[in-house]
Amino acid sequence: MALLGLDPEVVAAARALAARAAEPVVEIARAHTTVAVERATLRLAGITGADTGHRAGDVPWVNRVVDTVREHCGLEHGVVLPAFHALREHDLATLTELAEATAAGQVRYTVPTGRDAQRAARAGRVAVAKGLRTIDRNRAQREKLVARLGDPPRRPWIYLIVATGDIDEDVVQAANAARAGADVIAVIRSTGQSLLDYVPEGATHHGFAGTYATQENFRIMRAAMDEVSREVGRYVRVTNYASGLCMPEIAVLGGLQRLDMMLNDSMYGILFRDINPIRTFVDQRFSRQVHARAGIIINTGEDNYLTTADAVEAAHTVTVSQLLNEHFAHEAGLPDELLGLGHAFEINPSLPESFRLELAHALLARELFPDAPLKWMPPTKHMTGNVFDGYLLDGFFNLAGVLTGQSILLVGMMTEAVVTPFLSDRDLALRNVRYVLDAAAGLREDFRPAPDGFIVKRAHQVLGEAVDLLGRIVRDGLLDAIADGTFGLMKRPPDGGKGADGVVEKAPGYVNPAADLLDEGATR
Amino acid sequence: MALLGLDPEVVAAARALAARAAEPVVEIARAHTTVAVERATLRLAGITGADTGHRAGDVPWVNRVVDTVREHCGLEHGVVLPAFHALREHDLATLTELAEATAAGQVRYTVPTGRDAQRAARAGRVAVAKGLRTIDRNRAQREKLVARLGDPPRRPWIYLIVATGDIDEDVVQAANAARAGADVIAVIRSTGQSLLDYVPEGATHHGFAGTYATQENFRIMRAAMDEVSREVGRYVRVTNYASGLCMPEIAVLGGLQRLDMMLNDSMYGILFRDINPIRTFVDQRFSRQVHARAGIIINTGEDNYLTTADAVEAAHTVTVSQLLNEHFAHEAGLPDELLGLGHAFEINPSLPESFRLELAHALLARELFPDAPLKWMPPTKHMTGNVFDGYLLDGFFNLAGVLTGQSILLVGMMTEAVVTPFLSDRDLALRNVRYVLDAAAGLREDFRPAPDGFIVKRAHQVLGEAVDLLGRIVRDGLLDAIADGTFGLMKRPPDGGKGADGVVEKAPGYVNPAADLLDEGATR
Amino acid sequence: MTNVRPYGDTTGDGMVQVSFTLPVPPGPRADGAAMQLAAKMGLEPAMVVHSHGIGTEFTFFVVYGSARHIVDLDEVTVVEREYPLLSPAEVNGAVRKLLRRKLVVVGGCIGTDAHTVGIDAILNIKGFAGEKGLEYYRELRVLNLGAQVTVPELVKRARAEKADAVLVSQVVTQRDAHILNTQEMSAAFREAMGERRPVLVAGGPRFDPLMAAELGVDRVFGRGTTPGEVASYLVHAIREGRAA
Amino acid sequence: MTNVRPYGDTTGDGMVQVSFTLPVPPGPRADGAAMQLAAKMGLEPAMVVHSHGIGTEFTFFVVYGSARHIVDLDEVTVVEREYPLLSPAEVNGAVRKLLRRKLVVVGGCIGTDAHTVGIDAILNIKGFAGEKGLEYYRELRVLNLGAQVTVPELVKRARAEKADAVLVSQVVTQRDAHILNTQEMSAAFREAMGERRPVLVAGGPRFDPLMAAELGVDRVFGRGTTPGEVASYLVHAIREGRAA
Ligand code: B12
Ligand code: B12
Ligand SMILES: Cc1ncc(COP(=O)(O)O)c(C=O)c1O
Ligand SMILES: Cc1ncc(COP(=O)(O)O)c(C=O)c1O
Repeated sequence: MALLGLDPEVVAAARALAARAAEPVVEIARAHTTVAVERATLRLAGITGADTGHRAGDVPWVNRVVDTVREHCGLEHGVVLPAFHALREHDLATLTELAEATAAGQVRYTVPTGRDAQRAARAGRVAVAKGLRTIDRNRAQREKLVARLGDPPRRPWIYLIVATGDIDEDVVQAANAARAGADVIAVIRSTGQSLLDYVPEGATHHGFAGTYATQENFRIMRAAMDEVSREVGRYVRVTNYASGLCMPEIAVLGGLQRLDMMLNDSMYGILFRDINPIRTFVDQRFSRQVHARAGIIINTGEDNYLTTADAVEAAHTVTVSQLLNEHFAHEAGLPDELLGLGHAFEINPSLPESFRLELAHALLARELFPDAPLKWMPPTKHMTGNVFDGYLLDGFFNLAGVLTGQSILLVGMMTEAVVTPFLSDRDLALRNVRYVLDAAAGLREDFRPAPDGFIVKRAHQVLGEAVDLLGRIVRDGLLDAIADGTFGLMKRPPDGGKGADGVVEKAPGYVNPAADLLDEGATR
Repeated sequence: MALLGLDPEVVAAARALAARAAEPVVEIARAHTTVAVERATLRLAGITGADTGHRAGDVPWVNRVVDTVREHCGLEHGVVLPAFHALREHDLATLTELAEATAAGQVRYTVPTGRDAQRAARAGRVAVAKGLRTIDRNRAQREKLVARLGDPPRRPWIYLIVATGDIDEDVVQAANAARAGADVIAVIRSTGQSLLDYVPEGATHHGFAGTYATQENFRIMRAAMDEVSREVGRYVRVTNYASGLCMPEIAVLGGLQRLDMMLNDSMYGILFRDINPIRTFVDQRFSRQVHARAGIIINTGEDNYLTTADAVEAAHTVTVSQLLNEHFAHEAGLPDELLGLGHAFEINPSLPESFRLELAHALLARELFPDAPLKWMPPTKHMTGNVFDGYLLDGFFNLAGVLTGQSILLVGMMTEAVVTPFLSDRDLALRNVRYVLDAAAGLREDFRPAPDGFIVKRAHQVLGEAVDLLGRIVRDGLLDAIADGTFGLMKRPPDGGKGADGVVEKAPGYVNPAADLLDEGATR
Repeated sequence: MTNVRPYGDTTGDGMVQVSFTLPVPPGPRADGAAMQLAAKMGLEPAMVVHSHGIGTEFTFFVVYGSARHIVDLDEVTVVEREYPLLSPAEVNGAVRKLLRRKLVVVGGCIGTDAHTVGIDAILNIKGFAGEKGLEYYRELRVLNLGAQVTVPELVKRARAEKADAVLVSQVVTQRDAHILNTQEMSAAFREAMGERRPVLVAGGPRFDPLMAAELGVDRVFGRGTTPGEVASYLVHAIREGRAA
Repeated sequence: MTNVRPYGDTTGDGMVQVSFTLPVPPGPRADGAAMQLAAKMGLEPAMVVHSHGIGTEFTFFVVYGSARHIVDLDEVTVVEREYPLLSPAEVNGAVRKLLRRKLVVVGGCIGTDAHTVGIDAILNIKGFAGEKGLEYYRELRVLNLGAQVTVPELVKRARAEKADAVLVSQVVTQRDAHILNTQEMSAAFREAMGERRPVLVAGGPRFDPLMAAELGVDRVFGRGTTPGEVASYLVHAIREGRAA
């Protein structure tokens, strides 16, 4: 039931503006590839493992190959042509052998032409298709498990973070959290990982404020949660971050290890990790195509804006970003059901009527995106060391989630301002959620914002400001808007940021069977 | 705005039934006096102080006099006639001298007749009227202070408890509480006091789980809060208990020391202190007449039922008791504005929809008694040592208070299940209240229980059950209902309980100038 | 593992949360005072993660820190239940066998304590946590004297009823009321009846079961006690003649 | 009064609240373990007022108790502000007089820390708690390098810009990241520039100002720092040649 009385024409206008604002960026994304996209493609084609003999530490084989290809013949044509051409030329059985030979300096990459090119492309497609079929199987397997074990009994789904830095401790905490009622387990990443231009290998035990995202860690957590799922009689979802310089690769690894959701935002890396905007938009598009294929729900990062900008002043930037994220996602093939658009309860709690302002913002998101599994993020910025204040605020966050029908509730921790969560913080936080969800289960039926009242007016105002801002973005260009500090007050020029040198303009003969298979929805 | 759509006829029927149920008890109350009523009368006439030389500890002079009068000539005619007759006979200047002489065994009390009786009655009336004029002056003084300093800026008023057992520590805590936002300060009484058949004297420092209610303690607290009132720029109200075996006397002392509210229930003493029902009803009527004169808001004790009975099963007993308390109060001259009828947030928080059930009950009370300053009591029974759970529950209690427009909010403490409140508990509790009252200030405008929805149905059901129960009480008699455990599951037969021997049936020539002056509203 | 430390998010990290108020005006000096207290409590490192003034003379603190102490589980002293938990039928059977008459239980809240819900939960049929109270047991004769029973009254009734066991409840703890009242009670029974005194049981949410000796009673029950535990204990106590 | 104890509701009652988790299954034994820990922390008497299992292997506790320790206020060590708080105009005046050129400040978050809000609050015009940030001071030249600055990069920029002061922020503390990163930074400056190194300042919510020596920096600022305090300190540090 619509409570805000949003004008469908204004909503449609907002969407149209978002599409126009995004269009030039989509063009750029189509016209470029990146080292990460190419590595992701090779991962789909089956490369795994790392060069453990390297003096700078382990270097994944994909990085070895892609870097060498780039050095030898550039990436304008994609990595698949040179790589599969070399495979055949050197008569090697697997891409891993090719990588080893590459490391040993035995391979000289070239861009094949004519029949060689066709052959390489075909071989590449076969290999990549195999990877995609694994992803397809995982998707089917998820559906089967959900059918067998069941989805969480109610909305919102309870989303909990583990962040010990050690995958083994993470498993302990995740299992306890799931038993205590968590529906989604997120393993937070170590602080440094997003700026690494490679994905670490193996099980890891020494992250800072989070655990490294690796294929093996994904596998360990998914396996553990499969076991717990059976124990608790509902399918426990696992999530991680397809974000940072390796966004596309992590998307692939998530698909290969049956992750169920991934954080994936079109602008987060630009704004909060100072990653080059073009790099991000290219990577983002590819990763979302993979997510679409894998049936992975993406979680966007609008909540972050409200940690650097003010949640009231910048409320409309959240709406604008949601509309952009929606457009980029649709364009990459993601349906509404996989759009976990983000928003957050970050208004200064000492502001009069702060709770009603939160309700207005949360309801606006709900009514703008009725079919999207919105992800509702808890207070962080205004959490302090006063854990009692914080516990209460989290309770009201939970209540706002129930009253406005949010889909995925990231559980707030009373120690937000202090430490990454303790085992007991998580347990107490779940008790908080349970109390609110049980005690006020049907309260939504009694929540009827007064027509033309405070809440309705505020929601209309935010939507109006969002439309205005979208108009300006259409006029000046999204890249300029980002450069101007429109989002989260972070100013990021299009040519700045990390990973810019990993962007490559596609040549006319560019081949990427992964992109093709994803575009076509083909399995061979 | 009425949200529940209560049927005015059902409401009127409920009130009529309550009046019929109460009537026989009012008759009994009119036909009897008690030692406490007589002592209260003498206190109005000016007796203060205690016999400190007695071997059983300090005995207030009023007790000495009343006990001796009773011994010598009975109390059927009231204490005033014998006492003032003796005063004149012995040519004593003050009642205190009379008391001293009594203690020394020098006075022999008799019931005067004829002119002697008239003279004694007149002298008594003059003395008692003087006391009542002090009460009148206090009332005027309160009104002046409120006019000058102002009432609390908003509803609900914040009601905070201090309970150190030591009046000096109480003052420290009360002052801090008032500075932090408390509008009403309640000094909780020592556990034993309600069963003492005398009011202790002087400043006290050794109560258990509360501080003795004494005239001097009242004075100290009121003076301290007058000072704090000036400091914080609003009139801080002070409250205590007109309850227990000395209910009428404490009502007088409260009036004499300008207390602003008093706990005063028609059945609490019967049920929870096992005080004789007749004693309680007689004492209650007199004390309420005094409160009416003093402009003191009474607080009734329905919340207590829900600590021994289940808050859902027994919800209608709260409504019934509120209707009875209302009737008794009206009958004693208290207008709606002084009726702080009690109710509480005591539903088991693990019950599904517990919060909505609370809303239904709270809204029912609000709509049944639209002009009464309802007193909304926090969770106590289901508070545990888990102070985090408790802090959250208190937050939802506060929210229910805002959403249903309660008038006086007794602030819940996270340590409810642990200790009488710490300084920091009170401070944290006030932060909780402030957050909720600020953040959801106008949320009431958006709270519209669905017509025929869960909340509305529940409220109608409780009212219906209340009407049924009132019907049964009219049929069987209120005293029988109390004997049957109708309220709070406590079974109290009319002839049982403490203080029964303090009840005296009035003789035809009974004289009590206090009762007369109160009935007449006269000042001389 | 017999040695453990508090667990925050890693085995052995020792993390604990502490809050308290000091009678010191807020400011860096107050925070320093809180750090000193944390150190004395063995928290090292400790962080004062929050402080705010309560009025001008007090400061409230929240501190997180790593407790250096090690808990030796072998050294943990608990009152182990040294008797089996019996069903009502078993209790009745045992009483019949042992006494050949009903076992008489007298209970109440002593002193000025009027919190009857706890003792009622143990005695009344309604019971607690799904278990019926002692009144439900056919072979027990239960007398619940209710609230604010004086010690002399209690002794008198116990004697008159020939009580096998006396159960007292104490809920109010301010100024150690529960301890003083219970000690007064046990002393009175010793004085009045010496070795022939009934089994004495004290209960209430703030009692530590380890306190029996200090209180002069045979057994102490704390928060969350169920009637079945108490009934089973009574059978045991009667059987053993009388527990330590 | 130089000796104080925690205040619950009476002077000297020592009352504190503690919560923690032990890796012990719930039950009386766990409660006993919690009591043991409370005793070791100096809580006497203590009450385990709540416990519940987290899964089957852990138990969470809430404990209240009276801390036996006495806080000696004379022994409290705090970093006293040994310099006056200056207004922006005074800071500008002092810098002009002292240096006859702008004072150069280079700041950033080092390591993998990307929490810039804190350093921005100190440096950016917008400021914090109503005070403008250092960029607002006419006589300060501020270079905010933003997040995730590596130590070599920081040293290079500081040298290139002839920085008088280097301000680093550290917010993430898990596994002592903030301590290790700051130590690495100060060591690098000492190595690269010896005595001619700039004034080194570290800040972040979980730093204790007493840690300066341990971290190898001149000054440490904790939670709630305002830009004015930092500007005033910089004047002081420059004036004194260089602080300890
Ligand atoms: C209900 C209640 C009341 C009711 C009591 C009604 C009644 N007829 O019992 C009313 C409203 C009358 C009341 C009044 C007061 N109360 Co009161 N009350 C409570 C409350 C909310 C719940 C207690 C309860 O019923 N618990 C449920 C029962 C089942 O649990 P239990 O008592 O722990 O019993 C279990 C075990 O302990 C054990 N057990 C208990 N007794 C026994 C005995 C035996 C023999 C055995 C084997 C086992 C056993 O078995 C039981 C089942 O597991 C508590 C707060 C809280 N949430 O705990 C405050 C509380 C106990 N009350 C308190 C106070 C101070 C008062 C007053 C003194 C306040 C005042 N000054 O006016 C008054 C006066 C009471 C008096 N003279 O004693 C304080 C005590 C503080 C302290 N630690 O000293 C508390 C903790 C609230 C607070 N934080 O201030 N109260
Ligand atoms: C905002 C925020 C973010 C934003 C940061 C945006 C940005 N550009 O800064 C975003 C969303 C990006 C973010 C991300 C993460 N965050 Co973060 N984040 C916070 C949050 C909510 C608020 C911090 C803040 O802005 N405080 C406001 C400022 C003004 O206060 P301040 O930093 O204390 O600064 C003051 C003083 O300390 C001092 N000061 C600070 N620095 C300096 C420097 C100098 C020289 C001086 C003089 C003074 C000074 O002056 C300032 C003004 O008084 C905190 C939780 C909280 N409520 O504290 C978590 C928190 C800091 N984040 C945390 C974590 C773990 C992360 C992640 C690592 C999670 C993950 N794995 O994905 C990521 C990655 C970040 C990374 N690589 O570092 C943890 C750190 C845990 C720990 N103690 O180790 C916290 C505590 C949350 C938690 N409990 O888990 N985060
Ligand atoms: C969309 C999104 N991606 C990524 C991250 C954090 O990840 P990292 O710093 O590891 O990239 C966040 C923050 O929580 C986020 O919201
Ligand atoms: C109406 C009323 N009177 C009195 C009391 C308590 O007082 P006492 O036990 O001192 O009579 C209460 C309990 O809070 C109460 O609700």
